[in-house]
Amino acid sequence: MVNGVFEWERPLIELENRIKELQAFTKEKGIDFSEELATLERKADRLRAEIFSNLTPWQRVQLARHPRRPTTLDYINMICTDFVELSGDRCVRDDEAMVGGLALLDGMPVTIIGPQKGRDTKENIRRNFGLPHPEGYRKALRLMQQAEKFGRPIVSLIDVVGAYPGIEAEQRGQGVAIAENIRRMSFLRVPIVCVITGEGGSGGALAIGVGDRVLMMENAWYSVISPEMCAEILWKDTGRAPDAAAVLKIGAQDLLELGVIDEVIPEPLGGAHRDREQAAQRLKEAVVRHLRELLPLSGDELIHRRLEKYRRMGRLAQETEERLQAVSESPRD
Amino acid sequence: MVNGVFEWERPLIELENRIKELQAFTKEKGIDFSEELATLERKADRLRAEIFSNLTPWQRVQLARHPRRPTTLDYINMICTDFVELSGDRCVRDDEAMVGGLALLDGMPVTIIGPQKGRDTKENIRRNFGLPHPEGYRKALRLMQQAEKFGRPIVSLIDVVGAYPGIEAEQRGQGVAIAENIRRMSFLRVPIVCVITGEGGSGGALAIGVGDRVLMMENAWYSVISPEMCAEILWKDTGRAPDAAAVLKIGAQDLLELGVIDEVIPEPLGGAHRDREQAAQRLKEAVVRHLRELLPLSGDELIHRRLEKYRRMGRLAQETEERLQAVSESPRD
Amino acid sequence: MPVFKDLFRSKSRYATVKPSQGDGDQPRPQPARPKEVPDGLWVKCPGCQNILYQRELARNLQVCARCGHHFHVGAVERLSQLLDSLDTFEEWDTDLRTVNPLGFPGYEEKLARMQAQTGLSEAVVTGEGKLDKYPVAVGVLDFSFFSGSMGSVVGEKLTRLFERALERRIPVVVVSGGGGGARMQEGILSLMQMAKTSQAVERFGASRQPYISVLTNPTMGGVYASFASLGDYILAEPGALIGFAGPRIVERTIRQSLPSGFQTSEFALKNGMVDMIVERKDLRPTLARILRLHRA
Amino acid sequence: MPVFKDLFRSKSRYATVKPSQGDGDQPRPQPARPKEVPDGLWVKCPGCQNILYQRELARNLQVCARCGHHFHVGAVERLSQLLDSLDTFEEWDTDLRTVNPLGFPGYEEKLARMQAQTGLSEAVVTGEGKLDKYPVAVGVLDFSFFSGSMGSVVGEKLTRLFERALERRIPVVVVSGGGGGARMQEGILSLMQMAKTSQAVERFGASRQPYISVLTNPTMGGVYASFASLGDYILAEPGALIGFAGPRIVERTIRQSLPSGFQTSEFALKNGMVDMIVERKDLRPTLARILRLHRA
Ligand SMILES: [Zn+2]
Ligand SMILES: [Zn+2]
Repeated sequence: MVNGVFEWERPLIELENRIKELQAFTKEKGIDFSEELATLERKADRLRAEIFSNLTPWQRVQLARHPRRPTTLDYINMICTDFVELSGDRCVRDDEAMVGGLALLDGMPVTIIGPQKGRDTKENIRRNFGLPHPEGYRKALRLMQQAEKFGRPIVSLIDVVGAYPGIEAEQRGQGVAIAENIRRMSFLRVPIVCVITGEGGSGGALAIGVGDRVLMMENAWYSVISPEMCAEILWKDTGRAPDAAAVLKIGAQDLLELGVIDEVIPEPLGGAHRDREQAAQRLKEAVVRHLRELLPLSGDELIHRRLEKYRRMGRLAQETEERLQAVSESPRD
Repeated sequence: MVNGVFEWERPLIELENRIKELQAFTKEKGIDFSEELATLERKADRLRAEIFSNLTPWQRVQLARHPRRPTTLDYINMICTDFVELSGDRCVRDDEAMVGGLALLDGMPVTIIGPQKGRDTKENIRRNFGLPHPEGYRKALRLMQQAEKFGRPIVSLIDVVGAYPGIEAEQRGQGVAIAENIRRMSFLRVPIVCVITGEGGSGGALAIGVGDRVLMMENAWYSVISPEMCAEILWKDTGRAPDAAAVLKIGAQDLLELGVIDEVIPEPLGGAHRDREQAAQRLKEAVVRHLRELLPLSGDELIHRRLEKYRRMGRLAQETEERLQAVSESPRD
Repeated sequence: MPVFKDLFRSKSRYATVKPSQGDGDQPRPQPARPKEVPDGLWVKCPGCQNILYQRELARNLQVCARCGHHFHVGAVERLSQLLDSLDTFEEWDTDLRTVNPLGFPGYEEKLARMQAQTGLSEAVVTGEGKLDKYPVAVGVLDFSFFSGSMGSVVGEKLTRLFERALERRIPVVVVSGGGGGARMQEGILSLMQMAKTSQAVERFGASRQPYISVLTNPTMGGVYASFASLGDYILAEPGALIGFAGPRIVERTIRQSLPSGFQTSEFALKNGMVDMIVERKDLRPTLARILRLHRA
Repeated sequence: MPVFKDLFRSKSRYATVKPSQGDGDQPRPQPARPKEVPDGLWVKCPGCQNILYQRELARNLQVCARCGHHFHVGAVERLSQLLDSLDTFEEWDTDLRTVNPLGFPGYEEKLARMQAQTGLSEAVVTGEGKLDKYPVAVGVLDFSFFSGSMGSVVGEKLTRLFERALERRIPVVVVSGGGGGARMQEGILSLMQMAKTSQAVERFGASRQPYISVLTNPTMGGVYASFASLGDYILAEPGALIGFAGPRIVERTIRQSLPSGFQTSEFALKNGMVDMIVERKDLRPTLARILRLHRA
C-alpha cells in the first residue's frame, strides 16, 4: 500500500482524484465541465463496482486493516452519546489496548467494549498496536460483569489481530484469561451483541466474542489463525498469506454460511474508511435492531439460547451402527 | 530473646533444664534422685503458674511471635489428614506467603487457608516472612470460592503481622484486594471458622478473617495496628511497643469482651510452642466443634447470621432527641 | 441479596453506650454551611510555591489556578460543590456520638479538640441531597477531623447511608479522603468497621443503583481497603495519595526512596485500580453524567 | 445451572454431515490396548542425551529414569497408567468422524495418514473408567494425532464427556497435551470448539463433582485457552510446555531470545496458573486423593 492506496484500487483512486480536480477547477474558474464530469462519474461508478464487488478474501483483509478504517473508539463516538470511559482490571494494570465504558446507544444505556488500535504511531505504542494483554481481557470482563449487575446490555466491537505474543502476556496467563472470559461471558444474564468490525484474530477475538448475536462488517475477517501465520505453517512463506486467506474461509459471507455469525453488515462500497459515518450508521442500525430483539428476553432465556447456539457449532459425521460393526469385524492391519 | 528464651521466663527455663539434667543423670548412673526431682518439679510448677498466668499483653505478643510457635502448615499437618496444597491466583503469581488447600479435618472435607511464615531464614525469604502480597489474598479468595462451589466449609488460620508495605504490593492494589476479600468472604454460602493462631495484624488479617466464628488462641494478638507502629505514632518510639500493646487491647480476653471474637482457645501453659501437639489438639477440638454447629445451617442462614454479627460491631453513643434540641438551641461559639 | 434486605432496615443493632463526657464537652450538631473565609488570609501552594488568597482559592473550588494543585476540601464545602444546593441536603444520623471504648489515653481530649476546631462531631457527614435534580445519598469524609479516619461512628454512619439508600433505591456517592485509615484509638473496633461498611456496600447492590466512590487526597489504609475500593465506579482527584500502607512505612521497609509518583491517583489509574481521574471542576458533571446514564 | 441441565441431555445437536471419504479410507475403532513395544528399540533422551530402551521406558511410565524427562504418552497408554485397569474403560463416541468442512487442501489425506500411523480416529479418546474403584469420566488428548489439536470432533467428544459426566454425577479428568491448540484445518469451527467446551465445563459444575485438568507437554493455544485452563484443579507434569502463543512466535515478536524456563510447568506454577506440578508416577495417587476428598 502506498499513501493508503492499494495497488488494485489505484485506477479508481486516480480517476476519483481527476474528478475532484475538475470539480475544483469548475468552482475556481467558473467554467462548466458538467458533461465531462458526468462521463467521468459514470466511469468511476463502473470501475468501483467492478473492483469492489468482487474482492478476494485477501483484499478484504487489506481493507480490514486500512489505516483510516474506523477504530473502536471512532465507532463508539459515532454511534453513542454520553460515553464514559472506564479503566482498569483492579488487579494489575489498565490496558489501553482494550477500551470500554458506559454510554447511550439510541437512548439505551449499554456497556460497550473493544480492543483499540492506535490512530498514529504514538497512540499505537501506548495501545500496543491494539493487542491486549491478559489484563485487557480482565478489564473487559470486569465491565461486562458490571453491565450484568445493572442489567445493561453489552456491545462488543472486535478489531484485534490476536492475543499478544509477548513474555508478560504469557506470564500473566493470557490462556487462562481468555478461557475465563469465554466461560464468564457465556453465562452473563444480559444481552450481548458482538460485532467483528475489522480483524477477528483467534483467541484474542473470542475472549470478547461470545454473544447472543455475532455480527460482522462486510470486509472484516475472523479466523482461528491469521493468514500470515497459516501461510507460514503451510508453506513456510508468509508471502502466501493471500492464499491462506482464501483456504481459511475467513470472510463474512463464508462465516455466515458456516453458521458462526448471524448477519453481515454491509459497508459503503470500497470499505468503511471511504465513508466512516455511513459505516457507523449501518453498524448502529444492526446493533440496535438485535439489541431490541434481545431485550425482552429474561436472563435464563438468554443463556439458554446462547448455549444452544454454541452447542451446535462444528461439523462432523457420525458413523452408523452397522458400518461400525462391519469395520470392527474386519481383520486388523 | 536469647536462644528462644525471653528474659522474663529465664528462671523457669533454667529450672526446667536442671530437672532434665537430673533426669538424664538418674537414667545414666542409676542413682535415685526422685525426692529431689519431686521438689524441683513442684517448684517449677509454681514458677510456671506464677510467670504464665499473669502475662502482660506484650509478653503475649512475644509468645505469639515465638520462633518455635506452630505455623499455619504446622497446624494443618497436625490437625488434618490428606492435605492437598493448591497454588496460584490464576492471575499474577503464586504467593508462598499464603498457603491453602483441601484436607480432611476429623473426617470432614474442608478448605483450609492461612498466611505462612518461614521456619528458617531460607524459607522466610521464600515466604516473604509470612507477609502476603495482593496475589496471596486473591489466591485465598480463589480457594474459598472453590470451597463454596463444592459446599465445603472453610477454616482460616491467621498468623500475619499485616499486609506487606512494599512497592509491588501497593502497585498491585493490596487495598483493593483486601476490600474485595472482605466483601466476598462475607457472602460465601459455606461455614467459615477463622482462628487467629498467632499474629492478627490489621487489614492483612481481616482479608482472610471474616467468619461465622472467629476464635483466638490464648496468646495470639489481633489489632488494627501493630504495637510497634502504634508506639511510633503515639510516642515516636517503637521501644514503647509494650505500652502500646496494653492500650490497644489486642489480647484474646479483651477481644472477647469487645464482642469481636467468639471464643478463646486455651494454650498449653507457657504458650503453644511448649507443647505443639496439645496446642494443635485444642485448636482442632474448637474448630471442629464450631464447624459441626454451623454445618446444618443453610447458605442463606449462614450469611444472614454472619452479616448480623458484623452489623453490631462498634461502640458508640446516641444522643437523645431532647439533648440535641437543647444543644442546637444554645448560642454558637 | 433480597433475602437480607429487610433484616437491616431496623435500626440500632450496634451496641449503644451512654456518652461518657460531661454536658459541656458535648459536640454540637455542626452547621450545614461552609465556614466564611476571612479576607486577606493566604496560603502557599505546595504545588507551585505561589501565594494564593483563600477567597480566590475557594472560588476556584480549592484548586490552585496556576498549577492545578487540589487542596483539601471540608465536608460541608464539598457538599456545596457537588449538590445542586446545600438547601437540598438533609443530614442523617447527627445524633451519633463517639465514645472511648478502649479507654484509650487522650482520645476524649483529642476528640473534643477536633470538634472545637472543625465544628464537626465526627469525620464523616452523611445525608441525602439533590444532584442534577435527583436524590442521591452522599457521604463525605473530612480530612480535618482526625485525618478523616474511620472509627465506630464513621463506620456506622456510612453503613446507615448505604442501608437508607437501599431502602429508598437511590444512588450513593461517597467522597473519601482519610489519611488515618482506621481510627487507631478505637483499636480492633475500627478494623471491624471495614467489614461492616464493605458488607453494607455489597447489600446495597440489591438496589440496582450505582455507588460512586470518589477518592481524594489522601485515601489510605482501612478506608481505602474497604468501602472506598468497592465503588461500582471509582473516580480520583488528580495527585491524591491513594494506597494501603503509608509511604513512609513502605520507604522504611524497602530501605530505599520511593519511585516518583508512587501511590498517586495517576499511579492507581495506571495500575488499574481506579476508573478515571477527574479534576475537581469536572467532578460534579461527571457524577451527573454517570447517574444520568443509570436513570436512562 | 440446574435450569439448563436437561436441555443438553438430548444428543446430536451439532450439524451432522455424511462422511465424504470412501469406504476403504474409513478409520477403524482403535484397539483399547497399548501397542506392544518391539524389543530392542531405543530412543535418545532429550533431557540427558542418554540412550534408553523403549521397553524399560514404558515400564517407567515413559519417564527417563536418569533425568526424569517426561516423554509423550499416547492416549491408550495414559489411560492404562491412570485407571485401575483398562478393562474398566468404556469408550464413548467412537462413531464420530472428522470431515473437511472448509474443503481445506490436503486435510483428508493428512487425517488418513494420522489415523494409519496412530490407530486412532481422532486426537482425543473419551469414556468412563474406574479410578480407585470409583467411576470417572476421562478424556485424553493424544499428541501423536495432529499434535493433539482440537477440531469439531475433539470439541464434540469433550463436550459430550462433560455432559455425560453431569448426567451421571461423576468427576471428570482430562489430560491435555495438544501443541497444535485449535485445528487450523477446520478454521473458525475449531475456534468455536473453545467456546463449546468451556461452556460444557461450566455447565458440568452443576454436578458438584470436580473437574481435574492435567496439563502435559505441550498444552498450548486453543486447548490451553479453553477447557484445559478451567479445571477446578489444574495439575501439570514437570517440564511441560504450557502457554497460549507458541514460543517461536513470541521470540519473533519480541526479537530477543526467551528467558530460560519460559512457558514451562514451573513457570506456570510460579505465575499462579496451575495448582501443582506432579511427577507422572505421582499422578494417579494425586488424582485418587483429590477424588477421595471429594467423596468424603
Ligand atoms: Zn499551585
Ligand atoms: Zn534423560
